[in-house]
Amino acid sequence: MVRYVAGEQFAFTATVNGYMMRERPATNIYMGGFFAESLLLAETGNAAGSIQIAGTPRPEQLPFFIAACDYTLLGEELYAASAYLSHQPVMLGGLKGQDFVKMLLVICLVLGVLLVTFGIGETYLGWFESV
Amino acid sequence: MSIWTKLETLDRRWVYLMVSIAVIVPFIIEAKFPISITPEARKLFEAVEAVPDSSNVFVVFDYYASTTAECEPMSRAAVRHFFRKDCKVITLTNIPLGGPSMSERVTREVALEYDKEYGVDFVNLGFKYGYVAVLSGMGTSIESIFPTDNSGTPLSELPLMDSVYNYDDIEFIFEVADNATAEFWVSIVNAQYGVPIGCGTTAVSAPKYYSFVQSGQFVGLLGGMKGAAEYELMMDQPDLAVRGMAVQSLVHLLIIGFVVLGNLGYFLGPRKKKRSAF
Amino acid sequence: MRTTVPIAVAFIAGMVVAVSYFFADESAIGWLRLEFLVWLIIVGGMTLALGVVSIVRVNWDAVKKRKEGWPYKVLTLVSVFAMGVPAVLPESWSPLFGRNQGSIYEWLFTYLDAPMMATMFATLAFYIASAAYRAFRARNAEATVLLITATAVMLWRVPMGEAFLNLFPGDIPYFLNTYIMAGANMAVQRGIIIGAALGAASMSLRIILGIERTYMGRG
Amino acid sequence: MSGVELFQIWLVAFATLALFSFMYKDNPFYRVAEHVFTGLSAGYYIGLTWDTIIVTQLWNPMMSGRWWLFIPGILSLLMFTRLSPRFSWVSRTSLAFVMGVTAGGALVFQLHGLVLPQIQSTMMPLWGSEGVGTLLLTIIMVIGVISTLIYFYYSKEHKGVLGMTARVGIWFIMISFGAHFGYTVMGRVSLLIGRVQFLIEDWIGSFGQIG
Repeated sequence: MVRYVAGEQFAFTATVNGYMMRERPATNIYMGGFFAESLLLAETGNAAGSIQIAGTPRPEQLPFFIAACDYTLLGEELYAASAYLSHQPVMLGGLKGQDFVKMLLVICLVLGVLLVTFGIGETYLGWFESV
Repeated sequence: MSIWTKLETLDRRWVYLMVSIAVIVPFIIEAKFPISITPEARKLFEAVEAVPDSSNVFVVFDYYASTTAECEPMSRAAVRHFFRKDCKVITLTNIPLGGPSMSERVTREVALEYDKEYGVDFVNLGFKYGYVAVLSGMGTSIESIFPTDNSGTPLSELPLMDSVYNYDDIEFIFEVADNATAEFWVSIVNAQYGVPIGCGTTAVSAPKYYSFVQSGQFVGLLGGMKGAAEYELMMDQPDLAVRGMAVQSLVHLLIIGFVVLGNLGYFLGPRKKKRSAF
Repeated sequence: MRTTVPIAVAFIAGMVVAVSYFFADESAIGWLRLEFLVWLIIVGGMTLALGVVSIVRVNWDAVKKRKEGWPYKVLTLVSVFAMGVPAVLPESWSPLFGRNQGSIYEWLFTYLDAPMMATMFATLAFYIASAAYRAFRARNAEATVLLITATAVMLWRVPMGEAFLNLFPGDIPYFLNTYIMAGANMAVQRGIIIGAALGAASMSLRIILGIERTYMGRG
Repeated sequence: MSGVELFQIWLVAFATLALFSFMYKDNPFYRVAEHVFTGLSAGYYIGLTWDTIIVTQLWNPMMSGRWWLFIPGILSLLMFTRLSPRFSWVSRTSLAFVMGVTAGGALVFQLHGLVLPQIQSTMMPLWGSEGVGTLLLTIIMVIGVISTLIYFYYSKEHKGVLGMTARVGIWFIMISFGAHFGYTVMGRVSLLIGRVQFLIEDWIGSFGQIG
């Protein structure tokens, strides 16, 4: 059952913390965008003794989830997990595309570092010029 | 029940009480420690110092009232520094809730210190929705994005704006932000228009922006209240941030003490199953 | 009609703004881009007003049905209009109206709204302290590395802590700033920035090409 | 200190203490403050939308010659159909326009303004004239960026060379997250100090003014 709790960040947190301490869920799953309330939820869930799995693309909240949760999906792993589980072509395609460009960038990077190290990287470096 | 389990189940309000005491005590017993200047803060100060006097600059108030303690000392020091150099200060904000009010209040207060005149020495453009529209639109024409200033006066009636059409007329942008808007100033304005940008941000965002300092997209960086204190010291005009830093230490040591105590309890208390986090 | 028109609009708007990057501002597409950006300010800006209408509706409904805690909802409604109505009235009638210095709008923001926002965020210091004590365990090798680095940086970022670090041989603060913050941390943040930028670019492309429609909602 | 200033300081102190009281227990003072806070924040948007969008960006320019601004005017009115479940599909065009323009901009600046400069500034020489410190920093940077990118690479299982690089990546990531946590703690504490600074210096400081 999906329940609308509150529109404001800390009103939401206070209410959900109340549920957790009263109903003591076996597992808490935190997926998506979290901000300052990440630690409050994870800490209360930890105190309520639940198994906790978290995943958020926001890097500054990950240390809190890593410390307080049992399993944590880091950054883009959240999208990779949903693509893997749902097998939706759009998501898998997006992931594949980004992976391809990511590997391309790694190769460009290695090539660039080598060229620059041997002092012949000027023109190659110019291709990446943005300003 | 061993001491460790008792500690583990300690009511959290005792922790809150200890934090409150640790914050209040230094206000009564002042403990002064030297504040060191990081290279990133010095780079920003020197970049602003190198801006030619009486040129047009932006000071951007991209922070909510919730992070005033970290961000206001930075925006205040920035406006002071530019007024000292007789620069024409143009302020604006991408923050809907409170942005225009704070940019107006801080700039007018500092303007009194340097008896600067509105419309001639400084102008507040206020807020417009949509950072993509605002940031890239001003590259073509500031007036099409901000037809009037924050008080509703058309730009044509403000002498300062006679010589300002778009980014080509702006020497430097000092961005004070507590959210991702700082990244858009980098990726839109600095990348496409080449205007040098200095950034003051909250401690939560500063670690991420070290990569923009290394790539030269930010000419310098202030991180949190400590960054603001460093800038105030370089301006040799200590203010809110320097006073706040003197109080900071005790709570920090308390929190480090909690981490150590918590881990002692974990290792010496009843052992829980060890699990990998991934 | 319910989907093709919005997809076409998203495609045209997206392509104009993206392609105009390769053209001068004075060109026809440059002019159209600036118009679209100004239109974005107007159309997008209305979402702020949309939020206000839904808050008023939710609270008005709770008061009408005398739901639990309805007197507090009355307070919310009073606050909305106490702030909103004077701001809309013309300033020429009285300095209390409008949005400038000395208006009710400014006064309520400076002496109520702003301090309350700052206080809500300040409570985080309590929570971070209690979490540091309760939840921050060196459960495994990775969490241990995280904890050691966190403690060192915490010490370095505070004058008293930095003075303590300077008691040790070697310049620990310099090492922390140069090789941890501007070294390992910077490299990881850069990797994440690049990954996130690729993700955002691919999402933008899916929106422009109409593949991604979830923002339109159902119905 | 005038009577008005005194009243203002006590009002801010009441709002601050009412919200802090939640740390002990949920109570009527907290709920009053929280509901007023929600209302004021919404009310702020009324003044802002009216002034910075409807009057100065839409109505005045439309009246002084730019008649075609009625198009975004209509699109923004259609946005309100989102509130009725039956007609919410009408607002899709307005949403599509906002998403389209933002996506068009993002497509360019995410690649041109973030990926290119970040990749370019990682291409530094591994050895050369600079001192050992700079070279060590470059090696850390290059290895850190590559291993982080590989850690978030999903098309192949993390085995062999790929697995080893990802393993290096996770250690870098842990150091970075640790540094991030250490840095964040100071930020949160500073916000509390800002409020306590007000309570002690301004509020308690004003006790002498009374009478």
